[in-house]
Amino acid sequence: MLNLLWLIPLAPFAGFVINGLFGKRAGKPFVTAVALLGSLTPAILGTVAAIQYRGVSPHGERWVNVVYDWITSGNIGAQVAFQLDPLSIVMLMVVTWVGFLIHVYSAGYMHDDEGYWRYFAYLNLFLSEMLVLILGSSYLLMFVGWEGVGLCSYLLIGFYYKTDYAPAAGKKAFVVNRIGDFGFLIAMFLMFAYFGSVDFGKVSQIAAVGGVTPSLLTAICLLLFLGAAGKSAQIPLYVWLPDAMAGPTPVSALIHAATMVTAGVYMVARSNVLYRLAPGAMMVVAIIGGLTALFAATIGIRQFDIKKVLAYSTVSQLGFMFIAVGVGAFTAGVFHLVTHAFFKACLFLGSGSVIHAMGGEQDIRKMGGLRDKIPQTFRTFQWATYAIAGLPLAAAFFSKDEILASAWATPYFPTVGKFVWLLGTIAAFFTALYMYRLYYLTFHGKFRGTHEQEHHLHESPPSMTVPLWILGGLSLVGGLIGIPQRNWLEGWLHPVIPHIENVHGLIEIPETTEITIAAVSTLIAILGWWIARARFKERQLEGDTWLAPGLARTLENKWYVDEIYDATVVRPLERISTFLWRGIDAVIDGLLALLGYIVAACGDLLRFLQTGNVRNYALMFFAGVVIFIWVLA
Amino acid sequence: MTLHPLIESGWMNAVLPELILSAGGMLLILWTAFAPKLKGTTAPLALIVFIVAALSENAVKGGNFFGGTYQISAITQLFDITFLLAAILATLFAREYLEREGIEGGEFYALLMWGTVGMMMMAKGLDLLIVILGLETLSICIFVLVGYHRRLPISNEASLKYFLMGAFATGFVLYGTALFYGATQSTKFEAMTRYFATADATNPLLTVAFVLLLSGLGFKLAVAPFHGWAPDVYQGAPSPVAGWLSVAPKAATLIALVRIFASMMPTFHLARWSTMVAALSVLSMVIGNAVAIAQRDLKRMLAYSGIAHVGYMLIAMLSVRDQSVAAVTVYVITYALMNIGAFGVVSMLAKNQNDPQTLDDIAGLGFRRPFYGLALTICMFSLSGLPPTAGFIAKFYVFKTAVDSGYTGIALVGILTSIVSVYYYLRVVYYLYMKEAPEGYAVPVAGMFATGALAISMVGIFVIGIFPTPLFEMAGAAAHALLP
Amino acid sequence: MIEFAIFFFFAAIAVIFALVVILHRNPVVGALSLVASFFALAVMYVLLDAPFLAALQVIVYAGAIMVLFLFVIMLLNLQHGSEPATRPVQQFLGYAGSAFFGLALVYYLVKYTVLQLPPGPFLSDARAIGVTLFEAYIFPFEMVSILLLAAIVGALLLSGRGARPEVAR
Amino acid sequence: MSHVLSLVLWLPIVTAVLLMLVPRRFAAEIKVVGLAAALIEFVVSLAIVQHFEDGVAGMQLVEAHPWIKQWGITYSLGVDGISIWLVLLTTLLTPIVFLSGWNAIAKHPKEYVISFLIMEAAMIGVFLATDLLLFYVFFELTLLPMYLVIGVWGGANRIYAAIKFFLFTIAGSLLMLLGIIYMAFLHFHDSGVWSFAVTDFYGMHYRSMTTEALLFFAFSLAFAIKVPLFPLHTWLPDAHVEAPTGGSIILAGVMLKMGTYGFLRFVLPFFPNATAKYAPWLIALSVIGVIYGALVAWVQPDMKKLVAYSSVSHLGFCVLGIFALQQTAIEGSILQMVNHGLSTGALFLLVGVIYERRHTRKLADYGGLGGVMPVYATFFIIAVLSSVGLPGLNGFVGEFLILSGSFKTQPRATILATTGVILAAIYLLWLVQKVFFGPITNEENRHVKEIAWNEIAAMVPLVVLMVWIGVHPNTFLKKMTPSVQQLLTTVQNRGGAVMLTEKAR
Amino acid sequence: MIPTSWFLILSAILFTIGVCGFLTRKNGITMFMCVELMVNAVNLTFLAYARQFHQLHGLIFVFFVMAIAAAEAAVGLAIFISLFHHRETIDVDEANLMRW
Repeated sequence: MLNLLWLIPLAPFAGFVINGLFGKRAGKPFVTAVALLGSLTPAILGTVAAIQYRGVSPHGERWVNVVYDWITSGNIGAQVAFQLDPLSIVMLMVVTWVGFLIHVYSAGYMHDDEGYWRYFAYLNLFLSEMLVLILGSSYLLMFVGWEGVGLCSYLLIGFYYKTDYAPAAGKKAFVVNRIGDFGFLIAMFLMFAYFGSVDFGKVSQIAAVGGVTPSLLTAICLLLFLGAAGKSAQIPLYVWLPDAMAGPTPVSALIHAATMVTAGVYMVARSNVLYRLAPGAMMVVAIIGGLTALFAATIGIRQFDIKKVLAYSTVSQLGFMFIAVGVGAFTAGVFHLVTHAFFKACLFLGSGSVIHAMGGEQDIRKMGGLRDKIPQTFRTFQWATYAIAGLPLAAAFFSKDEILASAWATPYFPTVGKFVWLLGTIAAFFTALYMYRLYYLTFHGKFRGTHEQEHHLHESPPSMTVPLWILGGLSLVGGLIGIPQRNWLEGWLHPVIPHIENVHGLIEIPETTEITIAAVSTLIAILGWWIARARFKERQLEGDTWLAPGLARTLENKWYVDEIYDATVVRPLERISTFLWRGIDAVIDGLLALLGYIVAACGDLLRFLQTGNVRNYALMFFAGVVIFIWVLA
Repeated sequence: MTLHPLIESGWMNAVLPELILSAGGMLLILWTAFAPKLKGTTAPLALIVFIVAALSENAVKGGNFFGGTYQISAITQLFDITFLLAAILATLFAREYLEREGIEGGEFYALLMWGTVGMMMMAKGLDLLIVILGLETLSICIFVLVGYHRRLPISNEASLKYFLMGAFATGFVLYGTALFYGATQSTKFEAMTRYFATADATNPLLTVAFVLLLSGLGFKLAVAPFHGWAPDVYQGAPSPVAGWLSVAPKAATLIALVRIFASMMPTFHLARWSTMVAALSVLSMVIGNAVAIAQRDLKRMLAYSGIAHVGYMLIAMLSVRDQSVAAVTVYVITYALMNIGAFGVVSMLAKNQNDPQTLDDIAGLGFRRPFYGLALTICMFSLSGLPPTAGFIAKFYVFKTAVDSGYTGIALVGILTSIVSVYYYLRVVYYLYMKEAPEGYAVPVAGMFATGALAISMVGIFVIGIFPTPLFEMAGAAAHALLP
Repeated sequence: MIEFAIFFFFAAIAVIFALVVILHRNPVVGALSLVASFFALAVMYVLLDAPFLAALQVIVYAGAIMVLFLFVIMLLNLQHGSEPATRPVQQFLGYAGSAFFGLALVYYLVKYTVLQLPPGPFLSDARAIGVTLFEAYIFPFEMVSILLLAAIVGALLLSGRGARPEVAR
Repeated sequence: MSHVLSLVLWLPIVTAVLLMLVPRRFAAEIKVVGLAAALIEFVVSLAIVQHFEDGVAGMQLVEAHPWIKQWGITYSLGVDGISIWLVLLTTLLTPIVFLSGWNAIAKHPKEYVISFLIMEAAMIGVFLATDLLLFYVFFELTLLPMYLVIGVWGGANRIYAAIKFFLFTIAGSLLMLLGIIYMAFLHFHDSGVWSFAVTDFYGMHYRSMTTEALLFFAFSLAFAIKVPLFPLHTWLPDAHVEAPTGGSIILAGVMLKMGTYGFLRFVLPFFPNATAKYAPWLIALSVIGVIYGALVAWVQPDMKKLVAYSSVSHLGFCVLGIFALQQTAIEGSILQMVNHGLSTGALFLLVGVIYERRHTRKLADYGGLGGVMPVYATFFIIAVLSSVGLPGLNGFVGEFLILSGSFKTQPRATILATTGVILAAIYLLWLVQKVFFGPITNEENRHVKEIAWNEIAAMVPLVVLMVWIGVHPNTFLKKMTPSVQQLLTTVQNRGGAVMLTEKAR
Repeated sequence: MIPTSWFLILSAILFTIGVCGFLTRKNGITMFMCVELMVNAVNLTFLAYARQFHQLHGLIFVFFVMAIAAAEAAVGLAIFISLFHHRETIDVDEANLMRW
């Protein structure tokens, strides 16, 4: 199997091709079959490969399966080659299995959509690209998947292409991502120019032995992070993610919560060697992460669209992950990535189920009291909320806690670390607050929607609830893979973070700090929960009047960031372009036209020498003679 | 009877073509006089005469005759052929034109023949006397041919203008000659060569003489600023005549000029006379091309383009070397093919000849009469010097010669002006294919003769354009004969 | 020294009548004074030891050509009409240009051709000319026939019947 | 089989001449014959690939016969890694043109077919000629047919466009002609023999730097206009907008490449020092072109204009790659020439498809077509993605090679140019969104006919190649490598090296 | 004996007068007369030189020039006649159908 790694991405791609070509005529059962196969096969293959991998490299050396030479030109050599190592295996498991679950869920959720075949084709394509991303053995191949998933997210966000907001959102997503990719590309150019390769192994090797200057490394890391910020929705490029909710809910769950958006984190973790050699870059990452976490969380407390809340929470959680990788706790970052995949997927699918029940309604102001209408959804949602809020013993309790602890204890930049910890902690408080606000407004109180909505309410089919249960369960117990001090995940990922002379490896957190930090963040979380409970459980919407109206409006409008971007970037650019077209081009053409006109005018004037009067001709003749005599003689 | 030793034996077949043409002309006059009913047959007869004359070139053997005043050599024969080619094309077009206009008559062809004789004398004369005599013979014929369409006011006006200017110019030519005679004590080229080998280049009288002579001949070349007559005359003259007029006399004059320039080395350069030639060529290129843009009347446009083309030919003349002679030769032959072709198509437009034949008259012709369209298009592209037509080869040769002899600057002017020229040549193609045909008059289908003529020029253009080597060899040999 | 007197006298006549030609508005007067000028020139030819050409000058020019002129003038009866004045610009440029031209010419002639006449008489009687003409210049001489023939044909063609345009009248 | 090049060159001309003799009432037959000829031509041109030896740097399948002995001008053809794919591109696009215009061209089909066949031959000649004058002849010969195609079968404002196109190009190429003559003259002075063989001018010695610089500009101008490079690009949008679909396909697909090809084949090796000296300027222009074209494309209300300006942007990449004077970059830009031919050709083809159905190219008139003509939409989006440079499709490989290559010698310029990648996404996705997505605003769009068989037939090969180049570019790259290496050594042996060494690292 | 240059000067003057007349007169026939004047001036020059060099060549040249002049006169006057037929005048300024 290990030499057939390329089958893993290929399987879903096959699914995409088949569904894409024949899906429309073939009918739903066929499409479903193909799609589920296309997502289950890589899951199974991946698992098999993982098991075999343990056999071949017990100490976690990377296993590379070269397929063929892709681009060979000058001193640029790029292969299509897939690799396995602990990190990619973790990702592989998450992506394939969560992906499979969401495929199952989608079969139910999208059942009545006329674009059913299209949807699954895209979804399979996404899966295969995502797998390329995480299995690729070089930055270039990673970039291939990177752009590929970008494309799929574009297609899936714009899935409801007949509306006018969905395609716009899709375009926004793609373009913003491209801005990130710009950084990624330049980083790769730098690598080719100075490392002569973009293979993960070679790059980190050369970097580790000090083959290049720190400043160059910093540059590369920052550029890579620009890419990551685009993909993983960090400040200043996060704006696309909330809009991306225009896509079908399962898509939001899979792409914009569980898998794709975490690619940035994966990439930073993957490049940990480079980052550790460039602490400056790490600091930037950490601070940006912290700010994002807090910023998004604040917005989250004043949103009414159920998916928007979750979207901002995703942004915020991604911020946490970047804090982790930023402060050097790469394993913690990956850990949170995993747990987040569980509970956020669960939350999204839950919201999907709610929306399904509400007949497409997403505004929580129309909901309320759904707990007994859709009990299963309610239960799983509750668990996930508990998890994300970071309440004791659930998934995020461990992961988030480890992040904050490492932020506090980071050896790279202690003081800044404390500051980042502060940001994170406040963000954690808000997280609990807005999640429970959402929870209470949705499931408690009494129903606020219209009558036919109330009449229409129903629990979702098993194809949707089963994944909910699984993910809900995981979000409760998922944290167990990373219990402090006897951290399995850390051990598993250890080989990915090689030892470098006088550069810090894994962060050692003293037990005491660990516990204190944990206590603090738990208290904070509980506080957040308590406040939410006090305000919203009974009073429901009235509870929402607690913020100063101005602040409330600002939060509701997401700090007007979109507007600011529009005014400072988009409009001016458009104006410049119009000027270039109407102005410069016109000038160029004008000048040339003028030239032509002058020539023609000269002709027109000279032609009046031709008076038709022969004596003038004679005069011209004679003038010629006289002048020549004058000049020459 | 005994002839004076100066009259070598064999002079008879030395001037065989001239004799044939002269006799043929008289024959035609008599034929029309005595058999006026058979006007239709005159053109074929004329053709036969021309062809016979052309064939007779084989019988001619080279050498100098009449006391070294008359040279027959490769170049004169090549030019004879050129003149005859021009005459033949003109005849072919004239046939249907004259028929349509109801002015057929042997005189027309007779005058063509005598004019050709005149040109031959210009090409072969080694004595200014003979050159001038030829020039005058030619002029007289042209006066008449231009005015041949007697009913037309413009035709008459054209001949008036040409006549007055011609006479005026003759005065200058003669006076220039006289002054040279004063200097060299002879009007033979060899004498001039001998004289100028040691002449004092600073003598302004010589310069004056040169200016007078060149301006007089420049009139025949229609080179700016001596070009005033050209557009009017071309417009007024019957189209076939205009075509012939725009080519043959220029060819004859050019070769005469080459001889003259050659005999004036090195004073030609020392006294900056070449500068005058350069100035003329630049002026012609600029004025010709610039004004042509402003023309809507095809014949006037072609007239100006003709002025410009002479400018190009003069570029080559700047350096009087065998190279440049060859270049000019090639250019002249090419020009004959493409310009007479163009005028020929114009002559096919059955329109009241007194009105200008404007661009609108050929609108949509390309699809209504594909053959004309194709022919005119090819001629235009050849005139604008685009490959793979002969025009390109010719221009290329000229520019190459110029660069080769250090006149890159003037070559640059040539290039720039030909960029301009492309515009108006292109405009013709645009009218041919991209304009809707006007309602009203119908363009007649070309008859056998015109078709033949057009075919000749098209084929010629492509053959020279694609396989120029043979022509180059001929021209090279000819040039060598002229300037050993 | 008498011939100097003759020279200046007839030179003056030639020039004066030439001026009359270009200044007098009546073509008949012009033609006649041209004849006079040509006579004067004929005298010059005699002074240049070319009696034969002097004779030709009188016969061909004064006799034939100018009569032809007069004939045409009469035929088209232009003798009364005196032409209107031309555009002053043309006028001025014409005078100025030719003045410059003439002055330059004369200046250079004076400056550069101070020639000593060779001794001995210059024999150029009809016989000598005839011999040369028919020996050295036989070919041009023959070709002149073509020239004249063309001229005749042309003249006939242009002025003959049918020249009248039906449109014009 | 050594005459394969001549065969490829003359087959279309012969066909065209024969077709001239066919009376035009046989319109249908003429179209069939034309298509057949073009297809055969393509098959024959495949023989070139088959006989092409990899790993050989110099010209292959060479043919040389004296043409104009007096001046040492020869009819000499040859193909190497630089030209081979462009030839193939030409032979591929011509049948596609015929297919796409199958029903569209109602007016004068005979002349249409003939023009395109002659054009094809001329373009092939441009890429095959190894004699400077022969090259020039073909270079100019392409003008007339294109002039007619634009002028006769073009849109409302076609005359203006056609004449503009012609004058721009001729202005450049005539100056180049003078340059050619002057070079030949210099060569004659050095060696005493007239020759126009391209190789004879490699590593030539010039009297002075000024001479070389002037000649450099004489040539560069011609090619810069053809490409077109920034300030000289204004003929392109007009020509494209007015040209019929087929014309646009060929114009964008092949003719623009004649410019970039000219830079590679002539300018670089002829004037190494001047190149080294002035490369920064041309690079600056090309970068400006990249960004400028993209920005202007973004605000175009007319689909064709949008694509046209996108060409300006894409060709900017090619020129950047060329003047980076770096193996990878040059290979990249050669590949990018092909890519652009495919993707932009496809885009023009597709724009033509709806234009033919709706007779408007205004973006505003469309919207929501995705639901009406899904197959069409799919093709369009694929073409767009390839043009955006999505990995896995051809565009990415080309751009990546160019940028990563030129980054080594021209970092700043490259970074600027890379922004073009972002902008490309902006304007092309904008196009897609406006045309295919959103609610159907315009009732006429409700019943637009789905893409027809001939158009699909025309599109499929393009798509296949897009994927092929994207997935396995080595097929194409490995044939170029030796030739490009040789080219670079020619350039660097003289002065060109200076810049490289100082820039790198 | 009278020095040649005097004749030359005289002929130059006459030639100039001829030119001047040609440029300043409108009457076609008068203009043509001026041309004749120029030609005669040329003849004078030829003869002067001929005597100077004791050559017959100059004389012969004059002889031919006379022939030429005669021929021109014949054709020219014919042209004037038909011009007159066309437009009742021989004022050449009137003859400007074709211009520009």
